[in-house]
This record gives sequence, structure tokens and C-alpha cells, in this order.
Amino acid sequence: MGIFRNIRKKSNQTYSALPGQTSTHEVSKSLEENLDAVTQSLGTSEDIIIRRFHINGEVDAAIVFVDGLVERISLQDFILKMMMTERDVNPQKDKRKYIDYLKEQAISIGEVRDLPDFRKILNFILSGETAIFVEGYPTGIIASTRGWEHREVTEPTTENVIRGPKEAFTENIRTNTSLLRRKIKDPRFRIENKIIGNHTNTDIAVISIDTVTNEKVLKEVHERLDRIDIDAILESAYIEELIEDSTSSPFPTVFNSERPDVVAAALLEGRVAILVDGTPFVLVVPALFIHYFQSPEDYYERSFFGIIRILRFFAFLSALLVPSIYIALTTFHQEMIPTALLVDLAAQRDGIPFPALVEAFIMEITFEILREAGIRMPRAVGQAISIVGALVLGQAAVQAGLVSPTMVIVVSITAISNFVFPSYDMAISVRILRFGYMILAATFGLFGIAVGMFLLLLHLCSLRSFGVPYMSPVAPFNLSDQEDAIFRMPLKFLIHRPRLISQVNTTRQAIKYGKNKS
Amino acid sequence: MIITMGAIVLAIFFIVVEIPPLLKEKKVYPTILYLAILFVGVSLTIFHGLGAKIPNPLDGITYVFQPSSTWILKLFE
Amino acid sequence: MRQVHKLLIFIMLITPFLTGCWNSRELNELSITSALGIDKIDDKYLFTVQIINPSEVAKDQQGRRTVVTTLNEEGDTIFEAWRKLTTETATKLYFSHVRVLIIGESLAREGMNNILDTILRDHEYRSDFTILVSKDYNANDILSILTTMDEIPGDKLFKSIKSSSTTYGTTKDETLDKFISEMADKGKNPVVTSVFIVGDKEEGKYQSKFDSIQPETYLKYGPLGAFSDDHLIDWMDDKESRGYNFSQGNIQSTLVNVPCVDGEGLVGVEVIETKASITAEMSNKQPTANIQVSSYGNIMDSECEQEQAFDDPKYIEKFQTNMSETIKTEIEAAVDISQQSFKSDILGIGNALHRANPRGWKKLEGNWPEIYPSVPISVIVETEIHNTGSISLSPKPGG
Amino acid sequence: MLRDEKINASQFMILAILFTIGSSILIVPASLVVAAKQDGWISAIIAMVIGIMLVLLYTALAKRQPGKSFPVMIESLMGKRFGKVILVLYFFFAFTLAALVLRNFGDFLVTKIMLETPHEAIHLLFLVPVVYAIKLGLETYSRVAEITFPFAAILFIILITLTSPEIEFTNIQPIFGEGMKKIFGGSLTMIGVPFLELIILTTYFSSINKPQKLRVSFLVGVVIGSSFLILTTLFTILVLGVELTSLKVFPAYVWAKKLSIADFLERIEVIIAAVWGISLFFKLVLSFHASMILFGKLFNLKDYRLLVIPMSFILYTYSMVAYPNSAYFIKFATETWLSFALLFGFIFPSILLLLSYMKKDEVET
Repeated sequence: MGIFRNIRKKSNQTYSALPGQTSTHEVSKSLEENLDAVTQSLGTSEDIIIRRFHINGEVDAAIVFVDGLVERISLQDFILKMMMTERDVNPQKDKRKYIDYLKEQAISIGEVRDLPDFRKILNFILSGETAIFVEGYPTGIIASTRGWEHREVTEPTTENVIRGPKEAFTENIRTNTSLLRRKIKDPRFRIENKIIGNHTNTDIAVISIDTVTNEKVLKEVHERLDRIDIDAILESAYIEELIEDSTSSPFPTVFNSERPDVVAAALLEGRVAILVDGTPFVLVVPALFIHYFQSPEDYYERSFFGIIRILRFFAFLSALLVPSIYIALTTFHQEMIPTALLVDLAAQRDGIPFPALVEAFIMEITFEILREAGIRMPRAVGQAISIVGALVLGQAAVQAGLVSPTMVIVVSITAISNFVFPSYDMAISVRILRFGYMILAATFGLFGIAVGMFLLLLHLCSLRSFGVPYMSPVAPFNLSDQEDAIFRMPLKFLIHRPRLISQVNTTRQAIKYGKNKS
Repeated sequence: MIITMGAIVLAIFFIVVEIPPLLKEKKVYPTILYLAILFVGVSLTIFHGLGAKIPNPLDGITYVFQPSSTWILKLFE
Repeated sequence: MRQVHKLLIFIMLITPFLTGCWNSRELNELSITSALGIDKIDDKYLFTVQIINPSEVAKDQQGRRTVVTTLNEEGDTIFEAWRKLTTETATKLYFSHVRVLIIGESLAREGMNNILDTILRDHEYRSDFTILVSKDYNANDILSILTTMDEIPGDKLFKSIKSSSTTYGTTKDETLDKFISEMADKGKNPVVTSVFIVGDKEEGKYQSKFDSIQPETYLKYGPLGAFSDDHLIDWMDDKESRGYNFSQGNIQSTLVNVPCVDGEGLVGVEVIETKASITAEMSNKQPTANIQVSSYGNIMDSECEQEQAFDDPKYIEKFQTNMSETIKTEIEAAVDISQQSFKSDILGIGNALHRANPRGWKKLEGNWPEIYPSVPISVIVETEIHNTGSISLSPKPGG
Repeated sequence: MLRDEKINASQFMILAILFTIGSSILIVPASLVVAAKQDGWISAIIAMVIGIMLVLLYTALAKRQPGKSFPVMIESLMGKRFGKVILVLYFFFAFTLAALVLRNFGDFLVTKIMLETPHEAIHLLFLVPVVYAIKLGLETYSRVAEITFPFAAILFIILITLTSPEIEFTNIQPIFGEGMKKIFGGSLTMIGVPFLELIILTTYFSSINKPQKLRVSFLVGVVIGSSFLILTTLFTILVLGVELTSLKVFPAYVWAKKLSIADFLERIEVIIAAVWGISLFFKLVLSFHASMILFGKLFNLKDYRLLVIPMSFILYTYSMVAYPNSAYFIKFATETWLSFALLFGFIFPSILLLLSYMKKDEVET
């Protein structure tokens, strides 16, 4: 919990969100005072627009909004037009009623409310609402006019499937919640909002399904979110790092996805989703080790007991261990290599100046650099990178006798295996750990790898994600959860929700098919 | 030599990592015990690394228990 | 918990530097040895190794160098000879891939206990390689002959003994493991296949011999050699060798020439399966033994005059008796030579007795080599012809 | 103490299996075959029966003193002062066992797999995960056991199925040929090496979340663990024969050498060695951890885990000096250990059981 201690320390320095804020947070009666306060708080930025006008030609009023964040058409048609042409009621006479009248009849916009708190009003202005101040009334009316430019719902870019929904979350939190709600049309679907980030005031939504979600986890999520006191949340990764159980672990304990179907499925398993405004990546907790190996395709494609999923576990091991096993075998346990192959390998290594470890390191690091380059490169240059990678580094290095052909194969196997995981997070941790294993293999052979595996397993087993053991349901073993863990049983056998995650409502479907006893 | 050096380096490292939190929590008794055992352990390691002969506890066990074992085994010969 | 992580990372980083890499050796620093030969010449051991040149094996076309290099060195002990050898090789001799161990005949006759000790103690040797005895030649000579078909002679010897022991049956694939356990076993003595050179041994050393389609120098497996404990006694001939293999049930497939029922001529029968069991018992404090062999075969070719011979079940029955007789004589030949001339229980009669009568065996165990020659051993062979080949009658000219 | 550490019965069972296999799989086959020749596997079965009786003794003790871990039992039954003396002895026993297991492992690696690597380095590296495991606690490493055990079991089954073509049944004949006395004599070593050591596991009795399942899981664990040992002994004899088995220091490893898959994947016994690596690891962790718990109880320490690192230095040196050569060890393991372990694994627990009955009577009257 040390992380939170650090953050609290920081918060003592108080990042005031609104410098120059007047001591009173109340909205003043005087329009001028209010507008002064606005300019004082928000400065004289060009995009802050204060439009003064008269209602009925007698009462002074003003609207305040941020240009670019509001939808101009509704602002003009439904606020300015309506208010400026309003003639029925005299604002001077019954003061309280006038505001209600404006709200209830004049402003024809979906969501309108009045607030006496100046701070909150400013926050709303900054998030794209329009504030209306009327001379003589100590409240501000907030009209929902949010309508900034945003990306449409598009295909997911990082998690592709052959079959399955082709929509992905966007940067807009409202769109995102709507995507989820559209999938789960359940009255028990709950969204709780939070605002985190003293400067950014980022909207956060915690989504759960009542009676399915584990209350303990939900409470823990809220507690951890409430403990955050930071200046900015720019991406869900910030939240992830601040609420995850173990920051020093190479393994992720918070899952993220940009696919609404994945998040919806997680919610239905009893997990909690955390949406952050401004990013298409939604966090899901608790995240267990096996979740990183489950792809939506396991459920959409015909899958024979999830054989493909086992392949992913295998790919995990091979991405982690292939170079180190190659090193261990060729430098320690040559007797394990069949004679013909050994002779071949020995012939290849003839004249290569580096020991196997160095050779492997060179190739692996080169590959990692290539990959980094591939991600950062402008798409147009990407082709060049792959040509350089394949031809120059692969072929030329082999022909020059710097690297043995087998090593190129080994590196390619690891690289390809690394792309098999549905989740990129797990791929990163594997990349880091691989080098440790290579060193262990070069010093102690397979024994070193075995010790490394023990350490890795001990570490994995010690991790918890929001109170749930990371390696469950394998360790601690839970028989009923095995239906969808390493294997994926046919749908008709998927009767239970994961027991350790959702402890409340563990039945998924009525037992209709195979297990029916009557 | 490498063993001696390694033992000392490891010991210093562990003291640096493990002792401060103990002192922070004002646990004097465990700290003393920790340092005492560490001292014994490290000095044994160093002695062994330098080739000194360290008495083998198994010799003691053999001295005490061998007679009864021999007797039991004789029963089955 | 974070301290534990710190500790872990620290140790992970520090261990390699604290320790170093003792065992590790790169592949190109190894001299992969495929065959070993040990001779004893004038009280000195001659240790021969056959090293593979990987780059020659892997090359697309043959280079100038040979695929293997044979090195040898003398020493008072094998260990010494071996260590001396390292002065000749630039790299470390690597023994885990040894396929065959060839023992010189003179050394085998003298006893091999000492050398086996060296090999057993070294963890790098694996005891699953085949042991052979060179007949009339030194092991050193055998390992100097290049082989066709399989470029690595060690490999070739290993593979061909596997195939010949299952298809012809005069050889025996004796691994070092088996040899050692039979050597230590009081109730059974080891038997090892011999290998010798056909042709001129000098010529066989050069690659030029491959210029001819039929190399004049090559290696050939000879008959089996019978051991008593750790030393070679003598060679069996082909017939006795096969008789021995029949009695042990080693034969999976072989060809037996059986005389026709009436008249001249031989019938070739392919034996496809053999089962053998040796039993022994004590009667009147005197051990007796029984070798029971049953084999199944198919007729492969026939020279017999008799028409419609193999259509007739009665004829086949008679023929089966003939075949049993043939096999029986072979086995009896092996039994006789082991009792009379070798005086060594290579058949495992002692073990059979041990199984049947542990107490009786305990009494005889000590004097078994003296008792064995006089043990009455009866041989019973049963054969069955399953199939008369793809034709039942031999084609007759002008028929 | 072990307040928050709870494991379930099946985890305890797996720990019991691994503890039983432990280092015994390296030591037992050779000594059984030397003593009882081809009947060594029968000796193993007899030893298992005695092992089961010992387990019944321990669980009876646990039933008398429910919810108490072994060190607490000692103190409450033997009195504070005398209990401390016994605790010291038990600490010594567990610590010695840990040192010996570590040394066995080092010996195995050095003689079989990594000839040129010094003992020091191997012991040091192996201690790293052990210390880490104890620091993380019983709960964590039992989960690791849960994950690794299936792999060990699968590898073992593969080994058995793939070497079965090499079986020669004549190797175990004559059955009962050596006489019952020798067979019983052979089982003595095996009683000493895994079964009397099972007393170590009583330290964890209080950590099982369903104490009523303790007896069954302990029994099943020991039976499965011993069947690994019995099968290993049986197969080494069947495949290698008596002569070769008694010649080799680690015959089980030689047996593994016979494993070949389709004549291509040969010499993969190093992978099989992983089975022993796993079981040795957990035996070492369990006995070292138990000694630390006893030590903590001795000094009334709340957080004994703190002392794991300093103590591992002593363990390291102990394992290094434990025996000068393998002949010393073989004599120690097959002879001396028996009565040493008998004291801790049988005599003391029996006394404790008697005491618990007497205490109960006092309360009743």
C-alpha cells in the first residue's frame, strides 16, 4: 500500500484546480460578479465564450461555454433563441419561479439543472456544458450541450477477431457506457461516476451488475479509486497503475480491453469495469492469469474444448523459454540433442565468434528494437523496417557468419509466440523475463531454468488481484471453475460463474442439457 | 575467496534491506536475533569458504544414535 | 513484500556474476566422438576415438577432409591415454554421443573389468551404446575404416547391428548396460558380437575407395564371442551364434534353410517370431535345464521336387518337424559349445535356476562355473508354418 | 505465526505426496535393492504400511489436540520448560533434515548433470527459491505445489509407460526369494527416510482449513507418494535388473535414461530429473519452514519469517559440511538416520499421545 502513501504526501501540496477562485463558492446574485468570477477563474482564453443578452429586452443574462466543446446548433436553437424570444413571464416578478420556468419550459434541451455551487458550474463549463446566469438570481443553469468532435465507433485495432462484433470503445465515456448498456439490457446494470484528477477532472465510471458482482471487489475498487489524489489522469493506464496490487511485478493485475463484448462478458462473470474518459481502453478487475489467455474467439468460433487456448499457454512458455532452452541445450546438455541434429548445429556454429548467450542476446535485443521501431514508425516506412529486419539482420548476418541460422529460427519462434497472446500486457512481461531466463540458462543450464521457473511460479502464486489469487482457479484449485479456465468446455456445460470472482450469484444458466438428472 | 566476498556482500545487502523497517517499527528483540543469527551464519560461511574445518553435527548424531541403529539392523540380518 | 521483490531481483542479477559458467561449452568447442576403441598392446592401453567433423557432414558437397577423424594415444591407464589425446585435439572430447565401443580382441581375452570401471564412473559416457569386439584386428584398425552409405562409421556400426540382429540373427546388440549386468550376474555370462575388416585395411582409410561402386575394404560383423565374467573365451560360428540367439528369444526375423521332406533340396523359411523360455529345476540335488523355443515362419522359397507339397497339411506338419529339428540342432550346437569348450553359462541357466529355486541356487552359486558343464540341458523346439508364401506351388517348367 | 495461512485439504495432500517422494526417490531404490535384491519393491510396500500407521499416530494426536500445531502441542502437553527442550531437539531434527535434503540435491546434480559446477553454486542457487518460498508463506508455495504436481505426475506416468517395453519380468523373479527377514530389513531404510520424517508435516496441521479432512488427505497423500516410490523401485529392478541397480548411485536416474520417444528423442532424462527437482524442492521448503516455525516458537517470535535469510546462511554451511563423501552419507542415511528419526517420528509423538490421554483423564475426574 506504499503507493498510496506516496500519493497522499503529494496531495498535501494541494493542487488547486481553480486558481484565483473566490472564497465563496456560491453563485452571486449579480450577473456582473458572476461573470467576473468566471473570467477570473478561467482566464481570458479565447475559447471561453461569454455571451451576454437580454431576456425580453429587459433582464440581463449571459451564457458561458467553451467553444469547441459545445454543440453550436443546439446552443443557438434551443437556448439562445428560446430565451431571447421568451415573452410570457416576467423575470422580475417571481424570482424563483422564473428559473424553474426557464428550466421546465423555455430551454428545450435534454438535460437541464440549476446549481448554486460555483465550483461545480465551472467544472461543467469545462466539460462542455453551457452555464446560464441571470441577473438577480443566485443560481446558474446548466444546460447539457456537450458535443465536441470525437471519433466514431470503429473496429478494434489491438484485439482483432475473425468472428465477433467489430466495434471498439472510443474516447468518449458516454459512448462507451452506451456500448456496454446496449449489450447488457438489465435493470441491475449499474454505473457509478467519479471525477479524478485535480487538473484534468477526468470522468471515471465504475460499472458493475448488481447481484452478480462481488460486493467486496466493488467496495475495494471504490476505496482504491477514492484514495487516488493526483493531478492528471490521461489514460486508463494511470488508474491501472494506481490501483493495481503489485506495481513491482512484471505481470499485470488489471485487465484492459477495447472491446465492449470482452468487457460485457467480464461484467457478466462478476467482474468490475472501470471506464476512463478519453481512452478506448477499459479496465477490468479482478484480472487473473488465465484471463490474459482468453480470447473472445474462444466463444465465437467453433472451439473444440478450447484447444487453441492451450496453444496460447504453450506459446507463453515458448516465448518465455525457447531461447533459454536453446542456450541450455547447446551449452550444457548436448547429450539431449539427437546426434544428427547436434552435428548439424555444431557445423552451423563453426566460426561464429560469440558464445551462444551473446549471440542470443544480440538477436533478441535486435529484434526488440526492430519491434519498437515497427510500432513507432509511420505506417509508410513500416515496409522498410521489415525488409531491413528480414533481409539485413536475418540473411546477411547469417551469411556473414555472425549468427547461426538456428539462432535466427529461435528468435523468430519466440517473436511469433509472443504475438499469440490476446493481451499485449502479458506479452510485455514475457519479453522482460525472457532475458533473465537466458542468463540463468547460460550459467546453470536447465537447472537454472528450473530455478527460474520456481521463482516465477512462486511470484505468480503470491500475486493477488483485488483479493482474488492470481493463479486461481488453478491454484487454489477449484473444480467447478475449470469449465472455463485452461479448457473451454462446450457452452452447455458452462454453468457456473467463476466462484472466486463472483461469490454471490454463481449460476449462469439453468441446467438443461447434459446434467439434467430427472 | 569468492564465497567469502559473496557472503559479506549478501550479508550487507540483507542488513540494508531488512533491518531499517524493523527499527522503524521499534522491534529491538527481533533485530538483535536477526543480527546474531546472521553473524553466526556469515562467519560459518566465511570459515567454510576459507577452508576451515567446521564440526559436523552429523558426527554427533552418529555418535549418539549409531549403537541403537546397529542393534535394530542386527535384528533383521 | 516489496522487499522480497527487491531481494529477488538482486539475487537474480548477482548469481551469474558470483558463479560463472563451469560446465558450459559451446558446440564448436566440442569434438563429438562417435566411436571408441580400446586395445591393449604390450601392457599399454591404446585408446582410439573417432571424431565427427561437423562441417564436413553438413556441407552440401563433399569437401577434401573426411567426415570423421580417428585419433589414438597410448597410456598406462585408459584415463591417461584419454588425457593425452586432448593434446591432439583442439577442443574437448565429448563422449555423450558415443554409439559403439570396440574392444580389441587381445584386451577382451585378457579381461575388461578395468576399462569398464573408467567408463562407468565418468558421467559423460552413456551406457546405452553397443559394445563390439574386433576379431583378428585391433579396435584401432576397425575405427580407421571409412564406411559407405552412412558417412559416420560409428553411426553405421550402431545402426547396422540394430538391423542385422533383428533380421538375420547371428549378431547380438549388446549394450554396455546389459554387458555390465551380465558380467556381474553369476547366473549368466555375456556374449558380444565381433567385427572385422574385409579387404585391405590400409586401403580402407582413404576416401578414394569410394570411387569404386563396390568398395573392396569394408567392415563386417562376425560371429558372437562368448565371455566368462569379463574376459572373452572364444568365438562361436554362425550356426552356434544363431542357435544362441534362438535360445534367448532374440530373433525377431531370420531365414532358416530346412531340408525338404523327401529328396534333395532346401526350403527357405522366414522366421517371423520366436519365443524362448529357459527353465531349470533341482531334481535330486542335481540341476537340470530345459530350453523351450517356439517359432513361427513363412515359406519364402522352395527347391523341393515334391508336387503339391505345400497344399497338404500333413506335408506341412512333417515339414514343421524338419524345421524344428534344424533349429534344435543349432541351439544344441550352442549349448554344447558353451558347456564343452567355453565352460561358461552364456545361456543364463543359472538365472533360471535362481528363479525356480532360490535356496538351491544359493548353494550352487559359488561353484556354478564348475557345475555348469555337466548340467543336462534339453532343448524342445516347436515350429509353425503360418503361410506358404504368395504362391503355394513352385512354378514348373513345361508343366 | 501461521495465523492467516490457511491451506485446504487437497493442497495438504499434495504437499504430503511431494514430501514423501522428496529426496527418497534418489536414496531409496538403491538401498532397497542392496538390502532385499529383487524383492526390494516388496520391502517398499511393507514400509508404506508402516508409514500409514505412523500417519494414523500423527492424526490421532491431532484429533486429541484439535486446532493446535505441533509445537504448540509440545508446549501444552510437556510443560513450558521441558517443552522448550523438546522444541530445540525438533528444531535440530528439522534443520538437519533440510540440510541433508539440500545436500542430496546438490550431490545428485553434481554427480549426474553438472559435473564441473561446484556444490557451493548449486546450493546457493537452489536456496534462492526456497528462501523466497518461505518468505511468501505456506499458502503461496502450496499453490505452486498444486501447479507443479500435475506436471511431475504426468512426467512420471510418461516415464513409466514409455519404459515399460524394456521390462523383463525375469528381473524380479524369484519373488520372495530372499526371505522375509531380508525383505523386512530392506524396508527399514525406507521407514526412516520418508516415513518417520513425516512428523515434520504435523507442524502444518493447524493451517488446514477443514481439520476433519486432515486424516484422509494425509493418508491419501502418503499412499500416493509411496506408490511413486514403490513404482520407481519396481521399475528400476524390472528395467535395469538387480545387478545394475545396486551398482549405480542413483539407479532411478539410470532408469530414466532408458526413456526414448520414437528413437529420436533420447537421453531426455534431464527432463525427468525435473520430477525429483520438484519433490526435493518442496521437501526442503517444508522442512526448512518447519524448523523456522519451531525456532520462532522457541524464541516466542511473532514473525519468524524474518529470520529465514540469516538462517539460510547456516543451512548453507550445514549442507556443505554435512558429509565428507557419499559413503558416509549412505551409511548415515541407511543406518544412523533410522534411530535418530525413530526418536522424533515415533517415540516423542507416542509419548505426546499418551500424555494427551492422561491430561484428558485429569480433566474428566
